[in-house]
Amino acid sequence: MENLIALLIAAPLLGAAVLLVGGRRLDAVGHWIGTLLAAASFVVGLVLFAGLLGRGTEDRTLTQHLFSWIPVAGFQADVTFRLDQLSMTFVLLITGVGSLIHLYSVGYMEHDERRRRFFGYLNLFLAAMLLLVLADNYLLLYVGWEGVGLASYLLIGFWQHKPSAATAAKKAFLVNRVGDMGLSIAIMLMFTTFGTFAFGPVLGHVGDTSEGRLTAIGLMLLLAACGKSAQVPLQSWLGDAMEGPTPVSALIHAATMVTAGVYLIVRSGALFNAAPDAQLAVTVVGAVTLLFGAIVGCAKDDIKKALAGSTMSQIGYMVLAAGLGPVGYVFAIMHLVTHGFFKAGLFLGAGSVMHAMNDEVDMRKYGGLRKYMPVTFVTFGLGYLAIIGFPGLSGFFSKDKIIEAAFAKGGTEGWILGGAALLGAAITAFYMTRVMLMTFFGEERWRNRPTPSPAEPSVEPAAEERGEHAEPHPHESPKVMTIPMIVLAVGSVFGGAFFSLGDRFLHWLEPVTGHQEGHPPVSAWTVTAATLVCLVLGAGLAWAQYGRRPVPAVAPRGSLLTRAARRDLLQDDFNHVVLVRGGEHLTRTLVYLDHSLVDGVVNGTAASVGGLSGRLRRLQNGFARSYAVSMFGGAAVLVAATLLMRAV
Amino acid sequence: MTAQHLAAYSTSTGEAVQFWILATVAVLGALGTVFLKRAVHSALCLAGTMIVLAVFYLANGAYFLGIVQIVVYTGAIMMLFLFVVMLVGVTAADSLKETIKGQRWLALLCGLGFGVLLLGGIGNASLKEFDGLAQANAGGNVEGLASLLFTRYVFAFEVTGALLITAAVGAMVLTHRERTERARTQRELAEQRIREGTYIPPLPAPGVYARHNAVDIAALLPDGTPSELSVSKTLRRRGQIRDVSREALNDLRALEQRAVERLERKAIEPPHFKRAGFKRADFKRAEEASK
Amino acid sequence: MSFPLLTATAALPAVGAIATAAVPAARRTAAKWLALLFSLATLALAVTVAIRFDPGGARYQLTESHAWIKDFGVRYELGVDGIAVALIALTAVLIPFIVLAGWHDADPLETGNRRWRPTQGFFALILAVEAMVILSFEATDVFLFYIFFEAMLIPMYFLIGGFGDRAHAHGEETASTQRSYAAVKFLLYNLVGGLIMLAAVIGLYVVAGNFSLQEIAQARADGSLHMATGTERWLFLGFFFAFAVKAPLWPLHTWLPNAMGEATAPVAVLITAVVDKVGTFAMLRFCLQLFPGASKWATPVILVLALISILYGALLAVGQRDIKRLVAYASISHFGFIIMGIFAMTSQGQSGATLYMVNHGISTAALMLVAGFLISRRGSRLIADYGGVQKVAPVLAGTFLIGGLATLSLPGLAPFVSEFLVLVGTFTRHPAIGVVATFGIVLAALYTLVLYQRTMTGPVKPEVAAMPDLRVREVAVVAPLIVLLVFLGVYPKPVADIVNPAVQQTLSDVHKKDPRPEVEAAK
Amino acid sequence: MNPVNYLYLAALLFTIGATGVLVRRNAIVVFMCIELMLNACNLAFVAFSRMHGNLDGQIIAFFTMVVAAAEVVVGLAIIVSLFRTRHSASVDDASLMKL
Repeated sequence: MENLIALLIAAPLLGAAVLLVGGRRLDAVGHWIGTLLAAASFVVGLVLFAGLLGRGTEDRTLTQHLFSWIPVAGFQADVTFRLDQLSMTFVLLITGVGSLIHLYSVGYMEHDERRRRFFGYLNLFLAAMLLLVLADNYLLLYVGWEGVGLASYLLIGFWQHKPSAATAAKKAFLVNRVGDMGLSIAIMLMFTTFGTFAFGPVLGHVGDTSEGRLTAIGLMLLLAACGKSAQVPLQSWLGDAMEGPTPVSALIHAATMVTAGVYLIVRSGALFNAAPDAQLAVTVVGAVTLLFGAIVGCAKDDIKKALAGSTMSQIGYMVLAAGLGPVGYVFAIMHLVTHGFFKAGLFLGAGSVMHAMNDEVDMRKYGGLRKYMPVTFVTFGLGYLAIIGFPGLSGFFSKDKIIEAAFAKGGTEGWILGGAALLGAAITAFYMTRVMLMTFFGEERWRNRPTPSPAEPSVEPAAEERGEHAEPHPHESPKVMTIPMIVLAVGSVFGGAFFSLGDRFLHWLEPVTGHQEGHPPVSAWTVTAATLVCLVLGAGLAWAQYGRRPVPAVAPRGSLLTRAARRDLLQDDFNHVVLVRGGEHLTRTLVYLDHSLVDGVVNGTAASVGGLSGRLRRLQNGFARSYAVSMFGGAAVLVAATLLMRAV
Repeated sequence: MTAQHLAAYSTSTGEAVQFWILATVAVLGALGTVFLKRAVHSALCLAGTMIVLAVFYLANGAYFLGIVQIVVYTGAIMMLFLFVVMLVGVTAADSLKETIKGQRWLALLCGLGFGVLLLGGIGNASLKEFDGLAQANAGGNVEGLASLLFTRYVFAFEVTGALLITAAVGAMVLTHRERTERARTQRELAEQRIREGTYIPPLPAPGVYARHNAVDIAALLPDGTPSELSVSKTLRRRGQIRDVSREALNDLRALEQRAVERLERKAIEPPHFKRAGFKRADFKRAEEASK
Repeated sequence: MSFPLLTATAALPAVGAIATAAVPAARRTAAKWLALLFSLATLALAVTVAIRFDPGGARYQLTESHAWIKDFGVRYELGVDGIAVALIALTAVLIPFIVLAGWHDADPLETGNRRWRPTQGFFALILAVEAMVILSFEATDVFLFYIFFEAMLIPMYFLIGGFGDRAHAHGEETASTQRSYAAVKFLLYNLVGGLIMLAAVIGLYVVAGNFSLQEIAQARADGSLHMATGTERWLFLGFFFAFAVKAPLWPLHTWLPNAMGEATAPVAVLITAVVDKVGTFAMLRFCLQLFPGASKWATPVILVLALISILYGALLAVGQRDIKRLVAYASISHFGFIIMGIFAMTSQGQSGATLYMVNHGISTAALMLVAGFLISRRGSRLIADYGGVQKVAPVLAGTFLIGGLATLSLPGLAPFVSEFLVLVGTFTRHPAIGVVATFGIVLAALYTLVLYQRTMTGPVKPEVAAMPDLRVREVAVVAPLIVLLVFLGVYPKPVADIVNPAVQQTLSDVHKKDPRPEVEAAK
Repeated sequence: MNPVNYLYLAALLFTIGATGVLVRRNAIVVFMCIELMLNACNLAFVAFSRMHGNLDGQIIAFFTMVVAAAEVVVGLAIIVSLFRTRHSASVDDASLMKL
């Protein structure tokens, strides 16, 4: 059965190769090849899952050694896959949601002439992501890690002719590279510490080394996670990444790739457990990001960017949970999975809305759409209820556990973290209700629109072709798009309950991540009640602001916080001023110095030699008599020298 | 003791007197060679020095060389020099004005330094003992030379012969101008001149329009400028044209001056003579236009 | 005596050079095919060398030795170790692509010029460079090495100075001035390096009494040849200076951007991917083996210079406006990695550096040749003159992106393996330097992606709207390189297996052992 | 009188000749000065011949004369042809040997 693992990756990889190398001949069937291979991978995943279930709880780790990759003295990197419960969970999430989104894209990208390539990139992403979660050592994980970065780069910049998309793609890759630097340093540290970087030996010998080293490794891994999972301070790329086609946002920037950081931390759980300082840093990053993302999400009028802020915030929850140690690992993953369902569903819903609204993304130009696109409304609504943690739906189970675990941290830290998580829940309810109300309720602000809004550039390129000035005619999306949304909505509704009842998910994952029951200072019911109160408060506030009053079509100036939040809390401006501008000045100075100083010394030497020979050349005036004088003088000197030698 | 023997190892008073007198002559001749303006004078001075040296050779027992010096050097080579000097132009006096900056001072400095060093060097060397040539010249100077020349130095001798031949051929190659085509007849030349049309009429005769009847004086054109065409090419190249174009005007001016002085009256202001406005080129152009 | 395989490998391109040069003026195309044929035959011989080479066998294999200049003990001594085999293979692999990529670079400007001979010259010079480079990889006699090390400057000089981009933004006259400036700069820089090396070579002879690398290294190892510390250091510096110019190491790098900018793309590849490798190769073979003590003495300074090269080259690449100069500065950054790997004195570092030489050759060739195809279409080297090429020439843009991704060491492509090995190798001994060098990977992403974004994406500029996509010949150049990049990225083991034993021996020459990990976890 | 005086004289003449070569511009005069130098050498050779009591010095002087003759022949031919083309016998006019 181990031999099937490689097949998981091989199927989408084959798809990517065929679609990208195949050329125009495959334009007609390319999308179906891509979807089929993604689905094939999912089927293989199901077979493996069934196989794992058939084994004993402690015997559910399969490894497949393919070949020796980089063998240099003590440095032995192998291409080995490891399938355990944690990877299995991810495999199913990735291939499952991935297949659905492939299917959705068939409809969504129907009019794009480069659809074949889009599916090639999607398949490439699946392969890289599967490699990431199936790798048996950190270096191979690194390959997948950068591979998904590449796929993300290609997909964000899929509409390359738009400078904004190209810039966003570049930014995403660069910011991710900073995180990757952390991962590579972590691997180097592991190598110097343990002499290897395979999961087994590294995590098994954590106890043999000093806590300082482990903290260093942990912090570097955290840096990597921050990059990939858009956590503060490397979160700035995620908002811009929404330039990509919506299915990409759903799959990569909501459901799977951005959660890789959480995977990394949970996978390295043993290491973090032994390095409490690193763990604390993880929780702090998670808590800060969950608030940061939530605040940003409240201020955005662009539906995708609002959802991106939400993604950031939800991943903040997961990171927070992962930072709590064995108390939180399982819940982090559980939230990751449920989030995969409902966030992907929300994004697909948003895509459906945009599809209907001539690719308008500004929610202030939506309104009252529930009548026109019922399926989208229902699925989106279920996703909404799931994310805010409506009792009984997925988000309720997973998020509640995280908040409990945060309180269970104990001491002041516990109160602060738990408080932040609670506050986050309230803000989540607020901004999600805001999105819901602005999109599906209220008056139909898209009617009789005189001019297109200059504020937000439209995302989809087809907008100009289809004529943006025309009044949109909202309509339900085709079946190929609604079916994935329905499936995901079902997952959002029942996933949490299915996992939580009888602690199914806990028992499934525990052998890998370990688990430890948290004991919050207050009872679990109190926490749940507090969460629900926050939820009601947040949703009520949103209703008060956006439900009862008409939404202005042009955004009001807003408070200082709102304005800052619209600009991603000024983090981008900071980056721009310090890194971009500073970097520009630095390179310009260096270019100048290279020319004037380094090259100048060389050219100066050459010039001085040239000048000297120019002077000397004047002696060569062409007059034979002049040369004769030098000869004669030379002879005189020779005579003098001879005489002197004799005298001495 | 023969004179031969005497010359070999010691110097008689006669030789001393001869040396001091002739050495002075030689040095003067050498200085003359260097510093006299005209090449002919230089050549004559050099010939004098060479003859003096010939005498010294004889006094030093090199009888063969002494004679060769007179016959070959002074007689042949110096005559060659004179010949070339004549060919190039006897009267062309060399300006002694230095054109290269610092050349003269450097040359004199180097010469002085070198001379002092050389003299000092000789003075330093212990050259008191003279073996004399009595023994070497015993069988006769010429015989002695010959026996050396055809034994020890025979190879050098042969090579020198080759060198001389090469030099002769070289001189021929350098100076000889191969005439590769038949010389053009006068008729052909005339036709060519007409065809080119640059200057058809015969060249003006020198001094024809002037009051000076001499070959080295350029004829004056109607505007008073000299026509260099009227002077022989050779003279022109040597720069030996006498320019008298201003003379008439000067004479006129002098005459008027005298008239003013004598008659104490104001001369009629002569019209300002504008040379610039009426150059030879213009004249030529007018000439062509009239054709 | 067995067949002199090494001599044959080097002689074949030399013969090819002569044969190509002798082709009559009117038969230009025949000359091109002849050159291609000879380069492919050389590749076949190089593959034979690689196959015949036994990684587990003696250090130097396929050796040949003949007396040459008896009075000075100069011998014609050839032999290859694993490092040399890898680099000979690289050279032999790249030359056919360079020939193919430069197929039209030396054509006459006006068609029908029957007396145009530079075409023959261009290909003959390329083959001549190949012969000399291969010989300098093979030579185990210091003097013999020196001769070819220097002699390859001559054909390179003519290749840089004589052949430039066809169309130039600033007009042909400026281009020609710039070109001769670049060629002279290249020549002078390398000559100065070579001169200093010559002094060191003579010094070595004075000290050691012969030129044989193996004998001297042996004598150094068993202590029978003692060098005073000062002498050894001076000799080391003499050798190292020449190699650092060739490599090039900051601050001796300024000739490279000029040379690569002005030369045609295939020649630029020849410079950076093939010729410059002799410098880094020689550091490994000569500096470390002959002067182990001095190498260790100089390590801190060299590592810092290499680190500066990495960051400096990358930062300058970001600031370039000219595509080819950008690639040149990127190469400087990569050479920094190679030198850092060599002087990290660990197996990972040196194996990584050797692999890096191979991989950098292939990746730069891919990137530069595609850039050359791009430039030949538009007639400008300025990045600002391009935009939106992706839309009109997707294959060109795609291959360019892959070349760029290889340059930024994306995992899965060959350069990643070597870059990571170098970083790990450095990190195990000098953690601080390793960490700072890691910034290089961020900067590499920056300059590559900025280049790609500005040239390939965005709205289509009117000047590039009619740009044709890659032709069959061009695809035939790029596709195999990309396949190689992917193959060596996924399965570098064959090359690593050849290189590793040689690296171990080099390490034992300098009496260095890999640092042990803190925890012997794997054992 | 000591015959060494001949050497002094030779040195003096040589120096004068050399200075002449440097100072004069007329190629013919320059040549004459060279002849003067050669003659000065010859005088020294003859004096040395007497000093050492053998005839080798005279042989050398003899060869010098032959070489001088050859040199004069070629040299004058050069001067003549130079004069033909440049209409000048000044050595400074033949100053094309510079950049």
